[in-house]
Amino acid sequence: MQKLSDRGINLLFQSGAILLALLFTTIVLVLSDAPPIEAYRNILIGSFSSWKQFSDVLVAWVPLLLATAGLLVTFTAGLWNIGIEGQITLGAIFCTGLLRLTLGGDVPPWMAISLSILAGMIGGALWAALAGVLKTFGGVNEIFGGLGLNFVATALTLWLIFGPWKRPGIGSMSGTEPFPMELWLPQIPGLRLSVWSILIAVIGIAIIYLLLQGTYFGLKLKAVGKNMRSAYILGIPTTRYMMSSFLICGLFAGLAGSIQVVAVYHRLIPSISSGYGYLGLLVAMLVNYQALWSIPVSLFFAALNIGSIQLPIVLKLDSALAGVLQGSLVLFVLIMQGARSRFTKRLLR
Amino acid sequence: MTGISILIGLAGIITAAAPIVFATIGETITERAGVINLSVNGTIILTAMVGFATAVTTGSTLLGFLAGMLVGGLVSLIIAFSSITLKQSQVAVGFVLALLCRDLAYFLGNPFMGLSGPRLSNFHIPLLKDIPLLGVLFFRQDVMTYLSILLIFAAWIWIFRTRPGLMLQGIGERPAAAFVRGANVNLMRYVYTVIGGALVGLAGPVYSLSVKAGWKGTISGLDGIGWIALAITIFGGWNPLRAAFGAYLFALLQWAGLVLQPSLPNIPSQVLQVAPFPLMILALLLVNIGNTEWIERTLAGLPEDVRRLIAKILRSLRASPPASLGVPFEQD
Amino acid sequence: MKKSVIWRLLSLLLVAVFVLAACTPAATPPAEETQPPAGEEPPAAEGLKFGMLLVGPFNDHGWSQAHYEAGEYVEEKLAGSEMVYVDKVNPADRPGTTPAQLAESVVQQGATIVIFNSDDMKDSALEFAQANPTIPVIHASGDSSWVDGADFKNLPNLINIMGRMEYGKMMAGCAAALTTQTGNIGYLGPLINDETRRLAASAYLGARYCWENYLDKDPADLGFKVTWIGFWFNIPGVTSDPTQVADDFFNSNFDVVISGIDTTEGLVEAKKFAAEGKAVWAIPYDYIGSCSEAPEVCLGVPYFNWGPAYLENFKAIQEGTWEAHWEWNGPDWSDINNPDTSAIGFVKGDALSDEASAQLDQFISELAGGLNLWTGPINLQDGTPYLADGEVATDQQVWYLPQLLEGMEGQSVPSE
Amino acid sequence: MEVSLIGIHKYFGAVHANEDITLKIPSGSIQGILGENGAGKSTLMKVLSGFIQADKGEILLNGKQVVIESPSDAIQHGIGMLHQDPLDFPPMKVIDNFIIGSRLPLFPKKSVVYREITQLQKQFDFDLDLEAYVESLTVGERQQLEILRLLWLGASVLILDEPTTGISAPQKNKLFETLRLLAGQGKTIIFVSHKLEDVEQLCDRVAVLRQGKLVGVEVPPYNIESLVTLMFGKLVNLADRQDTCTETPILRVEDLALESPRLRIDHVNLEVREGEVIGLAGMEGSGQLLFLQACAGLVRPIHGRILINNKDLTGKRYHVLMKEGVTYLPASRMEEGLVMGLTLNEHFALAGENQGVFIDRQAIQEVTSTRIKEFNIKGTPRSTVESLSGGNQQRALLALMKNQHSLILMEHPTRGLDIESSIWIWSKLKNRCSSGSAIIFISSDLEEILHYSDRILVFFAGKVSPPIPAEATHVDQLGQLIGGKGWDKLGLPDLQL
Repeated sequence: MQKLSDRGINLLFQSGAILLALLFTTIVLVLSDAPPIEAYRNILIGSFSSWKQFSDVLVAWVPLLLATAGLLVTFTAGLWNIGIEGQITLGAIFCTGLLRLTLGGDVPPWMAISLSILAGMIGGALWAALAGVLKTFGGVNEIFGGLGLNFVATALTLWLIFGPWKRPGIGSMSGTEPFPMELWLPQIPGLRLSVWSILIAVIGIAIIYLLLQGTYFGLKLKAVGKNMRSAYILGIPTTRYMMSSFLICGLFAGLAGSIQVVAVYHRLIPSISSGYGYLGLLVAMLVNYQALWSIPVSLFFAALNIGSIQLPIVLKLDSALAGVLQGSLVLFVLIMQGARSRFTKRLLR
Repeated sequence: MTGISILIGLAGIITAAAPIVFATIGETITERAGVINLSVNGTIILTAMVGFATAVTTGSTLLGFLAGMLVGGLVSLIIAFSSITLKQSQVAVGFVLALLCRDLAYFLGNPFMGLSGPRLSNFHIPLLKDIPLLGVLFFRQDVMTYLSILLIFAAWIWIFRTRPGLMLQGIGERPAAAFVRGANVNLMRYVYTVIGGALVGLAGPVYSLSVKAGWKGTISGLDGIGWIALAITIFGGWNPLRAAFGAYLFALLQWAGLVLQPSLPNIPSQVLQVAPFPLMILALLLVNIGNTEWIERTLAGLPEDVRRLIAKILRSLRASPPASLGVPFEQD
Repeated sequence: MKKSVIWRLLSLLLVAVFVLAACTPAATPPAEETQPPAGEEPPAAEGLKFGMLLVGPFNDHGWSQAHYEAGEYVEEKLAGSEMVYVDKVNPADRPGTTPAQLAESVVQQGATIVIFNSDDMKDSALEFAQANPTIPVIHASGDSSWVDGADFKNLPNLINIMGRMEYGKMMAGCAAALTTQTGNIGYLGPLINDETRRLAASAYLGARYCWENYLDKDPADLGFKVTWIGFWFNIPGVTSDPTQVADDFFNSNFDVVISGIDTTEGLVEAKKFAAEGKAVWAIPYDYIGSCSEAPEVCLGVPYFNWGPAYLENFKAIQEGTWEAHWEWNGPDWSDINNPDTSAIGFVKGDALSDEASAQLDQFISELAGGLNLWTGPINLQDGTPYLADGEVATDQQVWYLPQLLEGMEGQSVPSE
Repeated sequence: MEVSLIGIHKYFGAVHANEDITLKIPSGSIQGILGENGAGKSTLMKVLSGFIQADKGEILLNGKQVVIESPSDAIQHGIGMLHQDPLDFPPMKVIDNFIIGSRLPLFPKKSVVYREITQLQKQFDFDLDLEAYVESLTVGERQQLEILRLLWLGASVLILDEPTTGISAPQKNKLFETLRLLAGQGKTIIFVSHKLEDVEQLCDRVAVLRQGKLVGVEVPPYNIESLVTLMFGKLVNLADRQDTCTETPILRVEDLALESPRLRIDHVNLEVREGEVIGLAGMEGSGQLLFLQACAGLVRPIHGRILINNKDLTGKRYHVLMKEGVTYLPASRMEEGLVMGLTLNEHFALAGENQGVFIDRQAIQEVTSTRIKEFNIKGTPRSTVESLSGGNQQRALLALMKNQHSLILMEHPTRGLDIESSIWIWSKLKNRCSSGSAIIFISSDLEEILHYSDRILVFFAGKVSPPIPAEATHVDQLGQLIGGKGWDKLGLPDLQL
């Protein structure tokens, strides 16, 4: 009985959080003289009304899920890897770099693509390793080290696009010269979606799920995240584990960046990371660091991003609304979590 | 460049850094009380919009600044409530707010895009403005810049020279000891979080009504400044003077980047613009590395004199955060 | 374990809430049923829906707003026409989307023509045009449909439209030269590429001409400095701050700033300096209404007027006479500010003196009379001769200008 | 001031921490409060000092009922409390510690504070440097600081919670002298302790608490046996000494030198044999922890060698030493021993040997269940460690030790445990010794050290005594050495050199 009512209370608070987030967003909409129901309806239509649109949601979902998957590892190790944006960017840079090398050579396309994805993963991991070294050997908080590295990564992208990798004749925000079709991850005809990238995402999250749930590595990482000193005394090489978590997250971030290059933009563009790193942090927080739940939640977030495009088209509204909804959802879930534990504590007394 | 134009350029740095000064001092005060407000980036964008919108609607810059402080205070109140009362992670809540406030600003700020609004004009302080060098540098600025300079010293005096300021240090350092000495720790944390948040909230209107006058939505050139301000707070070692130095150094590097552009034709401008970040990381590295275990171990293996010398250097660089930063206080 | 049950229920609830929201106005049938899928022949409607993809906010008082208002112009002039637009079409503001994908969205809303308004959308415009051969695609800026261009892509349904802003910039340069008291003009540049180089160079040519011919001064005494911020607008920590750049110009003896970027910092800062009693001026860019933020220091604005070109193309499309071509439209020299005929224009600002105004008019009429400032001798910044004495630049030579010109200060080429 | 507590009740969840306690403390006297850990002493004192509020009951000062809602209320009423771990601000200056919480104006005049404190110092013959940073003071000095501060704020009732832990014998004498002086001036002193000798030496009256209840009040001359019976409900006897020492050396420390920011130790030599127990005595911060951590590889020596099983492991890290059979059991269980949020199952999985890639949950469950039984832990394999009581946490920590350890390093193995738990734990440890393990442990309880060690190292301000056989010494000598007296009689290593 106790358990059941516990769940009931939990459910009550969680649905309360969602309702509050909806209420908040609705108020924001009303404040700007917009019809709330219409707005929500259009977001839904924009993401789920046709297979084509849903495939666009999936295109956005893949890198978001990969970023989230990586972040679950660093979160487990108690690290706030805010530098993931830069890690995605470096992944894209390395991926682009390798693809450029294969241009005009005799490398078969499948090999070029695989190699470039691998290179991207390495690039992401290297950038994460930098944040990791700063954290574990330099004592620099990963939030600040990561933020700084994000800026450096952005600058690096711009420099490459306007400098060494500029398109013949011009240098512009549109990025580097697009790669020929052979170097794209094969797409489903008529859609921008690639079965391969879906496969990569699903395998990726499955690996993370297994890693965190079933292995000694995952358990040790959890111990490091919860209490580094105790973990060390229990015999876990904490430095190595923290570095590993950075590296794994970097691999996944780099993978997300590679997907952005080989499956979405087919070139390096200035904001290649598309904010997926920050959004992934929100998803990871919302799912309370449980790998499997990040699948539907990241899908929902991707749908909000894609569906909100309808807002300017149909209702002349700014699509920043999607961000408002995403942010308020996480905020209210956090607040309600706190409210719930306060509430149950009071009940106990 | 002539001497006078360098001087004027430097004066411009003091203006350009003013909003960052407000934000870092605000954050320093909040963190001194043991609370991290990670929402700075979103708060600055939101308050820049709100401040501008208010000023445009009412025609009063003063109201614009007050509106910014109000919104900044409200945002930090959410952080205070969820972290102090509800015991949720400050970092998580702050980060969410950083994103939420930014999008909220873009969504709600649409009607005010590109409007021509009031702007704070410079106010030359009579007599003082004619002091050679200093006059140009310090006394031909606008009111908010003067306030930003005053705030640096006021914050420093408050934290290090007044009784409540010492208590503030205590609250962030060892809340239990502060409690025994009569402090209502959680109330004080609320107060300082909101005061700090209001100061951060002032940074927004200082941009939109003075330094980067106007509101242009996503192209206002504000996204990112809050993260920079946060990094400067850490760089400043929770000391207003050092934090202000960081803010000025940052603005100086930005300025140097564009002044040097013609003389360094082979260095892309992005590289110069990004220079402050590696520098900041380096600075963070220097202040923190003395606290790491491997340095202690390595030092132990070195000959006596070398060891003492390095240890001394590292100690002089070290800046330790308030011991209870981010740790909730529970009175049993 | 307990947690996951909660989350399962929670997500169910989420879905329920959204389905509810979706179903509430059940009277409206889902949108896609009424719309033809992309690629198919649109139904014969008397009106015409055109899609517009704007790189920036539609109300940015700059480049994007100029396009947006051109769309409104078409709506007004072409009976039954309707614009469907998406603004902020850039990966930073719309993560995870490509302009091609957004173009599909506007087509889904019924648009039968799509306008891509930025150079940055080049690849997407090509991709979209290729994938949707029955939809006419207009790409504002770019050279893909220029048969004699360096980057010709032979696509039957894609055209590029660009205004000959070189003239606008020359007028801006001239107004600046006629006004400057210090003889130093600052040019606030975005990033360095062919387009931005030729525009900055045109401004310089205009300035030098008026300086030399109307003021009888030595071109060597004219200072013209370009400072690039590194992007079309300010991104903290990545680009230089245009506010700082403008301030720096005004502080170091430059009294006129010509803007080449999307935002109006040059003007805004001039207003501030003027309020302190300094004699400074600024010239914004892109949008006819740009002076409104600070008319008292505005010498005028060279602007794009996209409306007539759009209108003409739409009409041709409706009549079925439209085919691929390349447009680089100059001003209507009989009236450069005629909203129905002139592709670019220059409106004078309140701050332009009567004398300068008269001289500027004279300059404009000289241009109208055939004066071509892109005539040799012109040397590149490093001294290499570009145009021999009397040699007139071809369109290609202007379009693909490799460096700034001799006499201009500032970076020419992004480093390799 | 006369303090009366009437019918005090305090609950923590289901625990009845104070049950109907009524106690009257006359003005100008030193009242002892005696009891085992967990008897409810601290709770009662926290109620009196405003740290927490009683659920029921009244507090009377000089016969007038008062409501004390916070520590600052308490000090307003003249009640000040000295906490076991002085609640001060280590990174700040002594003078600032006085100013914080005072009623001085916004901009305090430091000269005034100086004058007043200096005067007060003279009265008690204290000598604190007001410009020094608190972190550079000894625990005794920090107590002095707190006493001065409370008196300066006008306290007329002083509560001292276990003040003799971690201070030297002379410091203790000095403290007692001060307390008697204060009582003589009419102040009321409440002295909380679980040490019989302290109470016996100092207090005018003693109230004994057991399991939340006041079980008796005694006056001098005290009958120690009856006090012990009151405290524990029965007489407790320690187990007999066991000698498990062999001749095979495990650890050899040669001419070791260690350094921390505040301390330096030189020329430590020690050889530990299988089955041997070495006790490290000294007041907190005298270098014993540094030494223990160096033996564990947690701190790198600046000179000398550490050999384990005849292997030179100088400068190697803890994890390397662990492989050689060294284990380290820290004092703060939840901070550096166990992982909050993880279950016992997960702990045993982490500590277990033969780990593959995937966790075999079944096998782990079995191991955990066995260990839970073996170590008498009150909890299930799925219990999180923070849900266990302190004693059970300590047992769990011991249960996590692998079987074939040759060297066990421990900080305060029985701190915070009741006598019976301590005895049980030591019997387990002694079993390990008979199977060949050696133990080095730190304790502030001299009786524990004397009773269980074979040899003892005494630390005083970085000085280290040669190993003293436990039979050859006694509490008094150890107490003196800890306080820095009698070292000349030992023949110190640096004198030998």
